[in-house]
Amino acid sequence: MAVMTYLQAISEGLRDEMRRDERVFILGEDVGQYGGAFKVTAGLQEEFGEWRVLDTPLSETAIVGAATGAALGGMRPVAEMQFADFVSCAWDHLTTVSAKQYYRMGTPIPMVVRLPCGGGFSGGPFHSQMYDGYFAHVPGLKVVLPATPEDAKGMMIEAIRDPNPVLFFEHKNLYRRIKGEVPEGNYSTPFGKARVAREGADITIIAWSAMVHTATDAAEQLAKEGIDVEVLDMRTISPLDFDAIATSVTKTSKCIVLYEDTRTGGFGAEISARIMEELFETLDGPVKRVATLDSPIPFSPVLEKVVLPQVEDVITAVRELSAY
Amino acid sequence: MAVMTYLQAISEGLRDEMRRDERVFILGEDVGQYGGAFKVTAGLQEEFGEWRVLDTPLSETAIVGAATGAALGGMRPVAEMQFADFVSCAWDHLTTVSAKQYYRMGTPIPMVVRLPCGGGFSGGPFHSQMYDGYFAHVPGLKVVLPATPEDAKGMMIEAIRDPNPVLFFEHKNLYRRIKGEVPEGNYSTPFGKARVAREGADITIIAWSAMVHTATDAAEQLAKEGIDVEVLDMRTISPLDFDAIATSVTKTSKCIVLYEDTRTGGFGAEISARIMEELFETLDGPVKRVATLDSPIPFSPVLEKVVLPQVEDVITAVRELSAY
Amino acid sequence: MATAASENPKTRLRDLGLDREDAVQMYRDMLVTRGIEERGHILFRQGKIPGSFYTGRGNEGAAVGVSFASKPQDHLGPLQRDMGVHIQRGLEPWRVFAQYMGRVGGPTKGRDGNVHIGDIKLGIVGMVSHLPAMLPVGVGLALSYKIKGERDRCAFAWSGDGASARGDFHEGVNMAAVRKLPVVFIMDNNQWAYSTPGNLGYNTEHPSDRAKGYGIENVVVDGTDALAVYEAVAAAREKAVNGGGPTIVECVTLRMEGHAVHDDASYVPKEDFETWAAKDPIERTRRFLLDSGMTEDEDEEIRSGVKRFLVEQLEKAEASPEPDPSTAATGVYASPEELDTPHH
Amino acid sequence: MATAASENPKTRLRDLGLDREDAVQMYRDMLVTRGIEERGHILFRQGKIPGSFYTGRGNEGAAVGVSFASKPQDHLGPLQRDMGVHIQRGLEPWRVFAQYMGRVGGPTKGRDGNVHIGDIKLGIVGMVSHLPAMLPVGVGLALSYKIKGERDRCAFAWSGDGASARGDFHEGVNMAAVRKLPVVFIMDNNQWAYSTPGNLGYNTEHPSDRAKGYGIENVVVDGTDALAVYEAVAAAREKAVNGGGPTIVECVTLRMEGHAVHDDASYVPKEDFETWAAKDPIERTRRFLLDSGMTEDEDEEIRSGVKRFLVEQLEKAEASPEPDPSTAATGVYASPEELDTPHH
Ligand SMILES: Cc1ncc(C[n+]2csc(CCOP(=O)(O)OP(=O)(O)O)c2C)c(N)n1
Ligand SMILES: Cc1ncc(C[n+]2csc(CCOP(=O)(O)OP(=O)(O)O)c2C)c(N)n1
Ligand SMILES: [Mg+2]
Ligand SMILES: [Mg+2]
Repeated sequence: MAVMTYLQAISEGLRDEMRRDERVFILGEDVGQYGGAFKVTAGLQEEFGEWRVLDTPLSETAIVGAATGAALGGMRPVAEMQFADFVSCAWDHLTTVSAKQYYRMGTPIPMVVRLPCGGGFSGGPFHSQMYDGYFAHVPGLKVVLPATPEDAKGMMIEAIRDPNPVLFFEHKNLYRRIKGEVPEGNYSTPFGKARVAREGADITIIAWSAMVHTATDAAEQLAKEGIDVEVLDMRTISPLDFDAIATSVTKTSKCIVLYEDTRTGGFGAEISARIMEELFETLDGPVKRVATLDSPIPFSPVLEKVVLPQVEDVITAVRELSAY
Repeated sequence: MAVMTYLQAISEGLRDEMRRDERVFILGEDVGQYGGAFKVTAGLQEEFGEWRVLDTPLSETAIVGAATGAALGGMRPVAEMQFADFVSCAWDHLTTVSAKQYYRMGTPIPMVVRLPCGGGFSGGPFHSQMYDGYFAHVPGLKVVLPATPEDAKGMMIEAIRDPNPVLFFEHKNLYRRIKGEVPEGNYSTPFGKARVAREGADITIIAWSAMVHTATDAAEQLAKEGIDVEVLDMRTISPLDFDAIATSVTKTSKCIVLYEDTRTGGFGAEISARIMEELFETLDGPVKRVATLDSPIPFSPVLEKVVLPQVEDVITAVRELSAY
Repeated sequence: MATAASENPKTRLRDLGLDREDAVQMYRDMLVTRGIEERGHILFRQGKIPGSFYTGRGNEGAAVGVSFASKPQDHLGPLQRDMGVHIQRGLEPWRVFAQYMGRVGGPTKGRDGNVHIGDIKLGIVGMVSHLPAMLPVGVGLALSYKIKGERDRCAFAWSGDGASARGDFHEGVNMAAVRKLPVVFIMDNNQWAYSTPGNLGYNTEHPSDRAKGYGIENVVVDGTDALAVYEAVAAAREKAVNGGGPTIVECVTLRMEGHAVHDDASYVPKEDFETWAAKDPIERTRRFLLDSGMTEDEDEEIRSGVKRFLVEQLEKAEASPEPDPSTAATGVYASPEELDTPHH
Repeated sequence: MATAASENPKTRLRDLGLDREDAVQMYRDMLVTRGIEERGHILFRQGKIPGSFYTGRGNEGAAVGVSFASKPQDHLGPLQRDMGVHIQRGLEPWRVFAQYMGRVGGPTKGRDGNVHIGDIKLGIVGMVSHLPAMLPVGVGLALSYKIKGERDRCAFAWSGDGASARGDFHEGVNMAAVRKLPVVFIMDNNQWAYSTPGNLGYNTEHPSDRAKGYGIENVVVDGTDALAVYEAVAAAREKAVNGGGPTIVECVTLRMEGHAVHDDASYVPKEDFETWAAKDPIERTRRFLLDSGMTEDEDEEIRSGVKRFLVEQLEKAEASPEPDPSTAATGVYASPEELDTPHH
């Protein structure tokens, strides 16, 4: 198996699937000759031409609306938002048209929207947001967030093949930082199946996207204190693998939900509420949440660090819960 | 005190505040001569003229963007979305500009967006939605949802005076159905203060907007079975009066969150998660949720009834929790 | 406004490459369209239609005329005044009635209502309420033809005069113009957007003059003249599929009823209704056909045929069951097999 | 493109109602603007600027020229290439440096970064990233003047050539056109939207030709000529405040650096950089001033004065503290008292 970055794995997933299936095409701002703001699509226009790697005007609504139309026309569009934050400009189309068309009209909308997301590098209020909680609240959309290179490739391929609109969250802070082994060839990673990122007996941390790494970093440190943390990488939150949560929480009886989206109303709340409803009796303490504070994401590194969840915040929460 | 409908109370709140403060103006589609799709602004253009009750082009983004600008220019805009559902077309402006401008720039944005919301009359997927859960997840926005005529007027006045963007959810199914006494004159109902809609000792139902009435209807029936339900009308979910929740749940030790927004990821999940975190030890059973099923809202009355929370659903949930 | 090349009925049809049967077919489709909506009104008053009720009275000629210029392989995204498109494309009226009443026989099986009709097998996308959100979708369909190299396939994307003020219109039309996509934009200019008159919605003479900002052409046509509409749209389609880029074809009519059933349209000047009633598209086509040789008897036969047909269709619709409540929240996500069903 | 009425330096200034001091002030503002951004580059390379870094090299003349045509009571919504606007309106450079470095002295106190600068006391709204979201906000400001009956107040709302493809542009410009609001739309046409050239963003000769779709005028002006920009904008402002409705003033320049610091702009033809370097707005203004009587010594004094000034300002910025971490998530909601503070 080749070792590659998270970013390279996404590119490879795209390239492989475009080679395999000529209905797959990419559209977005600066995705062509320039290869995208993060160079995820670099080289693809050379290989597949100007129409299958299409530079659009600065028009998020038209990008998503056209992707929906092209999906209806039998294509397999992959739309790029230059930053996940800009998906707010296509919010209406995704939630109104793409998400509901199958329920209403019976026509599947196989499309992918790529969303470079997340903070940690002074992107400020408009280049740092997670948007997963909003979309996981919309029936008809799938929300997937790989944390590793292997999953990044496999889930990209799965996303393209999925008959529904899939929001593919790629964490910018993983792009070049995270490397790992990636299987050759054209495999796909099924949605709705969590992965045990680290086995442990004492406390479960439920996480996804970059927070999986924050959780495992915390777990390594906590191991030295004798606290054995299990880290569950949800991989997708819509669909949600609640069985995996149940299995882990039944084992550990204590649980923390760690998410990078804004705390209040973020998807961690949903997970906590589900655990409340379905696993109340197995709990030896309240489910705690560690998440981004309820404010925009500030630019200054000093402020940003306070607002986004840090390894230390997780450690503190685990210690508290452990002592409960 | 005069008895009036929920709708009349909103109109009166608008009119009173426009008389008191000439900076207040209304903008939206068909709000002028026509008086708005639901006639909430009927008669106001006659009294205040074409510019203070401004008919706009069909342009939700420009309506909300212009409201933000007018607020910066010292006005007190009240923007109407013809149906709450269409706020998806202004999602970007509300979440990107209106919500974050004060945090970033220190300039308050005193504006109100009126959102005729909710289902129950075969409005179908695009004229029935609640949007409260989405917005309560956005730092910088306030989300308020009166359930009674008295609150409708007082909260409208409060919303106009609030120095922040306030999303004012008016439930269409309350407009003409719900009547009540409304104080004369210019009073305001503070945000972040829940109201005990019905006192009870056994189980707390937390609700807001139209669901308050669903809850009290259920409570009346359950009283006959000897189950004494307390109904808490949150009135606003951002800010959230968690103290009121704590007081009630500490008393009853059992709790149901009832909300009309889509179940998964709706704001009821947040409330359940907060109760988990802060009131875990007072609970004698898991917090249950009764909410709209995870699908678009169907048009057919037969289907819609299944998808939206009904009095019977609440009764069933209370009975179950009561037996826990 | 563009006027028809020839005023002589027979040469006019010939010039358009149509025969009398085509014109009769258009006439019949317009009659069916109006018949459906008139019966809809009755059903609504009978309490058989839940929710609200919208019609396109006055726009039957434009809708049918546009649709007649489409080819079977095309996709169309008609809106709330365009029932004629569905009918012309072959939607059986009973399915419209069933849709109105929320029955399983409707194209959305009771999941959506009223004019929110789509049947991809007929090439129709299925509008959402949010206007004009279907326009960028049409652009995406055109893009799919372009990428696949389908040379004689065209998308038709609608907007009203009012909805053309929305961002979706701008982004969609601009993208199509930049990429010269095979799409024709139809603008239903019925002079009102709910209660809002044109001059509060746009600042040009014609709403389709927005075209000038995209470097594309617009054509303004009398929307009560189905043949003129057909002609303009057929030409725009021809241009579009030959790489000439999109055109906005504006069909000028008057919305002859309220915005929806609850609206008495008292804000529309009475004289306007009178003026436009005199240009009724159906009567206009009828007279054209009489001038080109149809007898009054033939006309009577067509009309009564349509009536009988609609009575049967309505019966069929009323026999269509209510949806099964247990399916209410199912079918939110498609499963992979559904992708392999042969699409339109 | 519109050209200046007179080529003789002195009569040109007189024709514009300006004196030499005004021109010197513009020159100085342009020098300060470029000086700030050049130092920003160095600070970035020194690791003192977190995140990314954007400049407006080549656009200094347009930014300062527009701003010079505004009046103190006006509001402006400049974007990422318009540092000159902030400077011309009186923002002290140290506050820009502090903003770059995320210090409390910056207009956003470290909460936002780089070009996201606003100070309502100077009439500047404070851009968001999402383009061109500030445009409808400018329209709302103009609406507030109109409702209040403020007769000599005008809003200035910006868009790039690329961002004009977005719905916000359409909805905002259309609403302003329909209501003839006192707003001037500035279009920074620097020929690129990130890596995307104009012909993939719009389908007209000039991006401001979008004006034709709104029934308003556009003026295309050489954005390297600050005085020409001033002239066009002053006229547009005059028209706007007198009820003549909005104008789009397009300032044509070339973005002389990459989209942001990480972008080497290798997709821009070298020759273009050479051509436009020869039209450098600062050099152009310098030559104009020399032609109108400024001596080389005076010039030297101005330039070295600006340099010294910026060195001081930078020191002041570096002395500005990091924000207090405990304030990170405070100040999300305004309190009522803040509304009563006298606004701009
Ligand atoms: C985005 C959006 N906002 C508001 C509405 C409510 N609404 C439905 S139809 C309509 C008027 C549309 O006018 P026009 O585009 O001219 O079409 P017409 O109804 O006249 O055919 C309005 C405001 C909507 N459907 N979508
Ligand atoms: C809605 C939105 N989408 C994408 C971006 C990312 N982005 C920042 S600047 C830019 C190019 C803007 O081009 P133009 O409007 O011509 O302004 P310029 O940068 O050339 O001054 C892009 C795509 C953005 N800021 N906002
Ligand atoms: Mg209309
Ligand atoms: Mg540009």
